[in-house]
Amino acid sequence: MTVVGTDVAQEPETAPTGALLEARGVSKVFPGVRALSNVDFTLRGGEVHALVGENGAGKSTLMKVFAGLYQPDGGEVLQRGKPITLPTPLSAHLAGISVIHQEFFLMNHLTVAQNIFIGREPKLPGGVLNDDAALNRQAAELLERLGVQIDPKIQVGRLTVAQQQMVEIAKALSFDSSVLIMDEPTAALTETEVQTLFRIISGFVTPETAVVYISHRMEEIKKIATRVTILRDGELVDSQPMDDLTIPEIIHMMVGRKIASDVRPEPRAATEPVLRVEGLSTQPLLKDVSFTLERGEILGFAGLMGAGRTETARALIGADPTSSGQVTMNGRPVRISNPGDAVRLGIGYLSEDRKRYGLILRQDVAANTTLASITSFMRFGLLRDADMRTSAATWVKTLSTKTPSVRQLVRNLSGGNQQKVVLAKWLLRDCDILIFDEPTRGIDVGAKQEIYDLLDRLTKEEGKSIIMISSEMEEVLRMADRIAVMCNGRITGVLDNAEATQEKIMELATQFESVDIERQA
Amino acid sequence: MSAATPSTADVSATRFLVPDRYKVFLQQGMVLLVVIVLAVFFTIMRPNFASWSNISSLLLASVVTGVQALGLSFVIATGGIDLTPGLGMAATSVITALIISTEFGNLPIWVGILGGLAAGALLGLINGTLIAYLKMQPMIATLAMMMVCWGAALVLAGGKTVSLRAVEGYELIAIGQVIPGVPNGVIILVLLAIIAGIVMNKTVVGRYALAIGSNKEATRISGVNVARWEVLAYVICGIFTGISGILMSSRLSAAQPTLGQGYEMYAIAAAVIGGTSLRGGRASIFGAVIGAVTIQTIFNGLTVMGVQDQWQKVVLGAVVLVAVFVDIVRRGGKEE
Amino acid sequence: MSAATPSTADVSATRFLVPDRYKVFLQQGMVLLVVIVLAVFFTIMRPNFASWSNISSLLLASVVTGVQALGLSFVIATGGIDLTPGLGMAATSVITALIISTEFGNLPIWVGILGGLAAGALLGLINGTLIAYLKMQPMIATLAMMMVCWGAALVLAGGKTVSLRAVEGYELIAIGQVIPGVPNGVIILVLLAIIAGIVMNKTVVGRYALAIGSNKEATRISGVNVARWEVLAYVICGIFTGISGILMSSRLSAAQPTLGQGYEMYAIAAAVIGGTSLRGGRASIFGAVIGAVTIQTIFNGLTVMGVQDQWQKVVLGAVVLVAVFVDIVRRGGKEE
Amino acid sequence: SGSPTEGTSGSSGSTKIALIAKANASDYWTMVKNGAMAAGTDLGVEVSFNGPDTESEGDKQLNQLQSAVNDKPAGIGFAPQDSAQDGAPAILDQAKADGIPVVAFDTPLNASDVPITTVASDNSGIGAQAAEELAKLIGSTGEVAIVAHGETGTAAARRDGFKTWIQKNAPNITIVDVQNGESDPAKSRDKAQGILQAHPNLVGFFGTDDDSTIAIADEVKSKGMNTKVVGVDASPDVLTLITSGEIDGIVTQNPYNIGYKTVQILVEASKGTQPSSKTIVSESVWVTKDNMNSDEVKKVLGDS
Ligand SMILES: Nc1ncnc2c1ncn2[C@@H]1O[C@H](COP(=O)(O)OP(=O)(O)OP(=O)(O)O)[C@@H](O)[C@H]1O
Ligand SMILES: Nc1ncnc2c1ncn2[C@@H]1O[C@H](COP(=O)(O)OP(=O)(O)OP(=O)(O)O)[C@@H](O)[C@H]1O
Ligand SMILES: [Mg+2]
Ligand SMILES: [Mg+2]
Repeated sequence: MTVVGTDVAQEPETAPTGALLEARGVSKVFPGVRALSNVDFTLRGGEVHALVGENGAGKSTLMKVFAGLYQPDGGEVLQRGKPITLPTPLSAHLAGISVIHQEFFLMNHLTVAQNIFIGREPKLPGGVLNDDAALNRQAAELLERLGVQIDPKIQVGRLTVAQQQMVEIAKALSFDSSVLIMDEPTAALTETEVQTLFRIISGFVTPETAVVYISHRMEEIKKIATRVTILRDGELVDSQPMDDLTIPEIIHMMVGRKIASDVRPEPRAATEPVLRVEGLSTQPLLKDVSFTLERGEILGFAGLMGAGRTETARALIGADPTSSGQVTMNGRPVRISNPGDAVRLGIGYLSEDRKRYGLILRQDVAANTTLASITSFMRFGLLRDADMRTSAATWVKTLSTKTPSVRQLVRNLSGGNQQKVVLAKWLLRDCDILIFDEPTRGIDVGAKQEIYDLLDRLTKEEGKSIIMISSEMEEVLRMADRIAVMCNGRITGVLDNAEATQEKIMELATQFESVDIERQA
Repeated sequence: MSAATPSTADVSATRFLVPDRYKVFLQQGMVLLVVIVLAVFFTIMRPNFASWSNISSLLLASVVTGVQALGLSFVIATGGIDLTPGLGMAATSVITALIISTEFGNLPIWVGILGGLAAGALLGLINGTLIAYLKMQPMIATLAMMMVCWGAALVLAGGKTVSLRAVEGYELIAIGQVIPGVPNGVIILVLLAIIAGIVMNKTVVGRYALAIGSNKEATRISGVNVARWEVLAYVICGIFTGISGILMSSRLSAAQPTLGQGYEMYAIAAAVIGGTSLRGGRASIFGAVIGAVTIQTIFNGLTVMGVQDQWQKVVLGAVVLVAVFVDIVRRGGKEE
Repeated sequence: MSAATPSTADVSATRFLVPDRYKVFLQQGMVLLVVIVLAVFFTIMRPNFASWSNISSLLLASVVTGVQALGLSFVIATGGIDLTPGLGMAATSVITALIISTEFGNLPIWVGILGGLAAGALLGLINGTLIAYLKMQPMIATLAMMMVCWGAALVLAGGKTVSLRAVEGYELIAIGQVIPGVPNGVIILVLLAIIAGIVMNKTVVGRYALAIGSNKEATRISGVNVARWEVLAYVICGIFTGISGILMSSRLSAAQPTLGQGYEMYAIAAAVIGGTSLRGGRASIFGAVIGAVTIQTIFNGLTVMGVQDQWQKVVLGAVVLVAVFVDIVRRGGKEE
Repeated sequence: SGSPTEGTSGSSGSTKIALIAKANASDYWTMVKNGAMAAGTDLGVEVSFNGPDTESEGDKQLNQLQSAVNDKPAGIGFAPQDSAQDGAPAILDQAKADGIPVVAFDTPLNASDVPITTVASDNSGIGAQAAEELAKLIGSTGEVAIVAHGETGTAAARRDGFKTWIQKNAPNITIVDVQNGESDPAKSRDKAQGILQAHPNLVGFFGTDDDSTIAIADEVKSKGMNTKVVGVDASPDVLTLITSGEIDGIVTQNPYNIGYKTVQILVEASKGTQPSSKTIVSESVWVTKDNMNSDEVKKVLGDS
């Protein structure tokens, strides 16, 4: 393909030492997938370098080459002009490269301090015994410097996802690295934490250091990055100073087409409620959550991280025990005590954490797609595998899932395509009520648009009702007919799309923020 | 497409050279090859080895381990483990024996068979309940139940062997020959393997067991009543334990309350040699049978060669290691 | 940032109502309580139970299982399992015995001790290499090695017991009394527990073992040479196996090549009763010792009461179940 | 066991006799126990009988022995497991110090002079006796084999007694294989089968206990061979197979008598009467189809 713009590798080197980190003609092949082909990438001192591309474009793969996790099949990696090899993660650390991976790599049973300094424990005189006092002190200092309030002695498994992400960031910064690579660091963060992160990034960058920043959130990139490199299908499209490109241009290069933004759903007439939830409470978070969902409606759930949206969904489908609450479907009260009940009643839940709650990574696309509807493929008690594969293939086509076949193991798909498999599972089950929890988390702009179209089609044409939980406000405003806003386990308001603005949502989402509720036992 | 380079670095995203759905067959092929090589070797050393009478007794000797390995496959598929097949067999065989023994129950054989199966199912139900509902770790729950079975067998039998010589026809279950030259026990094993294969691969029982073993939470969220299907896997395993008890006591014409200690290890080894992963999510019914036959081929061949018992254990240990290792190498050094 | 709220839904990201660093102590407290209740019960039934001579022999009887459970804690912390302590003990004790026996090596006792420890370390090294480098599943690799040990012990000893009666002073290692009334074996167990506690909690050995058991990938990505530390955990376990062999042969003044079968189960039970999670990432050294003492209290108390061995097994099984269950209930129905 | 009799400690006050056997289960030990209990009833003492579940748990047996000593009964009978052999003397020294008489039964305890006597069969002699009888049955020529029920202890003694007798007295008999059936009837069958397979000309086969003898007989029958089968120890199934001719004969000990005698000697010793000799050999008897119904044999078999 033709490479648009200047070829970065040909550019004269400005710093005498050469680029901080450079990939030249790097290729990486996985069975059936060419993840990177002949990619050049140059990171200079002082940059915040955004790396963008659709799901499966090869961003994470390139970074894993820098992290010493993957060995390239072709090409070389250079540091300050000299070729280097990175056979292990340790060698990357030693080369001054720190990586915050897309997936968390934390030891849940160890404390925050132990996690941050694993492999570099301070020792008591004699060099045999650990100096845990010093360890905790150093960790406390580091977290303090970053403006993060986490007790270094607490077990990481007890932290929220956002806190865990901050621990990852602290750990990466605790190395005296010159290169900091962040693979979608904000996917689990709220606005305030994103601000903290940006402050940390600005403080980190000096002429001798640089950051690689991967994200699907364009506003963030516009705000923080000084340079942007775009990948598509494992190939380099372009690399430019941020100021020379507009977001639509970047998106265009990522997907090769234009994407509309700033749309709002058409106002719709009220219909009969299919689901009514009253006084749903759980120990210890949810308090008296009540709402209704109308047929053919998309009900958005907005709120900050930890507001209780996921917990509402999980309590509703019976995945977690509730302390009180009444659910009515189509006017009849129903009892949902486990997810099986929910599925039977036609409620499907797409978890925000698809790897843990959505997919069977070790099984193939067909098995995952049919998991919730397996009994409909039975004849005389026996399953018909051919039928299962056929209908899975239909959904692969409908959702344009990128997979070589329905027999591909799901773990070999990229994040966005995995999301589509979960979606296919519930669409095949033909649920009337679908709960989408962060349906576009980690999904690129192109795929997002497809999912939006799909949600519209499901409600408008098929009369399905959708609860859409999302942390991206534009997305909620773009899709939801009504928006329920949560804060600290309560619904603080329900807005009609027409009256909703980002400001109003934010106001409701922070309504209880001043009240400091200590929920520790 | 160029060949993939297995990177030793990557673990979470595992990829293989062989499409995954053929892997299990490959493992079985490998094991079958090992059995054949062993058999050829033994035959060269002692031509007697290849006589039909020896092969049929070798197969008969594999039956108990084979049956237990079949049941275990379901539990292992869910990512669990069951240590009760060995001493559970002791307990269920004693129960069967007490029911039919002329000295005690003196009831018809079929009542004893039902009793043994029911006892096995009950054992599995307890195991499954402890694990699926009371959330105990499978290894520790079944370890405890193993001790309970052990004690129970001894208590029930009064510490003595229950003789079944006087129960006419009981020994025919295992050693009779409906097909001349083939002991019934072998035929029963084959039939059970077919049934287990269908249940594992063609019904929701197996499908759910494998799903649970791969990702229990995702399976639950998909509306599957995970606990119930998990219990069922243990119940199936328990029933197979009961069957193994019937076959064992039929073969010996007696039920011995201490006989079975350590047998679970052979059953686990058989399942693993045959390609079932202890991590769950994968199972091979055919492999379990082949695994049991492999173990018995080693024991029998070495006995025929006059090799002493202690060396036989060393050889079996080495064969298990080699089988697992070859499998790992073939998959490109991957853990799973 | 607001405080974390424990959600009952979550499984892998574990949060509890009790601060984590106290949880292990709670489990141990619970077990200690069980031991005390049992002891009071036994004393009421048979005042003899509380005599010092009985208690000291009870403690001496816990030593072998206690030592093995200490070593196992390191392996279990990494999320692995080791089935070789039982028959590995048989093999290493035979090696020690052959070295010092007047009939064979006739070398000084300390040479035999070193030989036993070296044999244990070698066993651990093999186990660890199979698991960490050749990527075998711990259960199957150590199952195979268990059989190898079994055979090796029999082969080495020529199938016979190696008597050490003639080796002067050897029995003092376990049953001598440097502190009057307290057998040396008990003192050795206490010292080993202190050392193991320091290694587990105060050195990187334990820290990395727990990290590996908690999340191996994450530990690796943090730059820790996971395989090497994993091997070390198995080597430590092997050394403790060697120590248990020395203590056992000293106590018996003999090494018996088949003695040890099933002992790994007691060691695993002891570790688990004491609060070590078989899922890895958590270990309790103190708990391992308490677990071993609990098991022996049950056996001893029931023996003193004249209860037959078979019932003792049932009771032990039940106690393990109750201990684990109480622990689970206290944690609010969580699996781990 | 009976209810605990709490009372003054020390041998003089207690009327309790504690027997620690090699195992508490199996037909053989049950017969020993029956004999011991009968003696208890006859002599008016309380007898407790304990032992591990299997015969290869030496340290457990030591724990039981230790408990018995701590309990200070009027007398202790002890049948040492092989692996408990060398650990027991230290514990028995304590019994001696407390003035508790000790009798070894079934198996002698090496390396301790605490037991005042040993009531046992001569296992090596039993092996030799079986060899002699088998030699007679096969005309002192041909191939024979052994399935032993273990590698140590009684199994080894009988196995070696058999071997030694053949080597010394029957030059035309070759022992072609010796395998260990591990006291596991299924494994014993597999071993017997393998041996018969490898040696189709086998004329004689020896099993060192009841399980291995039954296993041999079953395999010989299923192969349709006419190998002569001899063994040791009577159990109901063994007797059935003797009747049906599948087992040609066995050497049996007198377990009932061993149990009875042990208790009897202990009771006498607690009253101050020492036994006449350091070893009391319990007679063993060759049982065949022809003599099994004779009164003499019936008495030994403990048949009522
Ligand atoms: N371990 C693997 N095995 C097989 N294929 C893989 C593996 N890792 C990545 N791939 C494939 O390589 C391609 C690039 O994946 P990569 O994770 O780099 O994408 P990405 O740009 O990070 O996407 P996303 O935005 O969804 O995270 C994808 O098609 C993916 O399916
Ligand atoms: N899996 C979990 N691990 C840790 N904490 C959790 C988990 N689930 C819920 N919580 C806690 O419960 C609270 C509500 O979380 P919930 O996930 O319901 O919020 P949310 O509004 O869906 O936010 P988000 O999904 O963006 O995190 C949070 O404070 C969080 O700490
Ligand atoms: Mg990525
Ligand atoms: Mg959420």
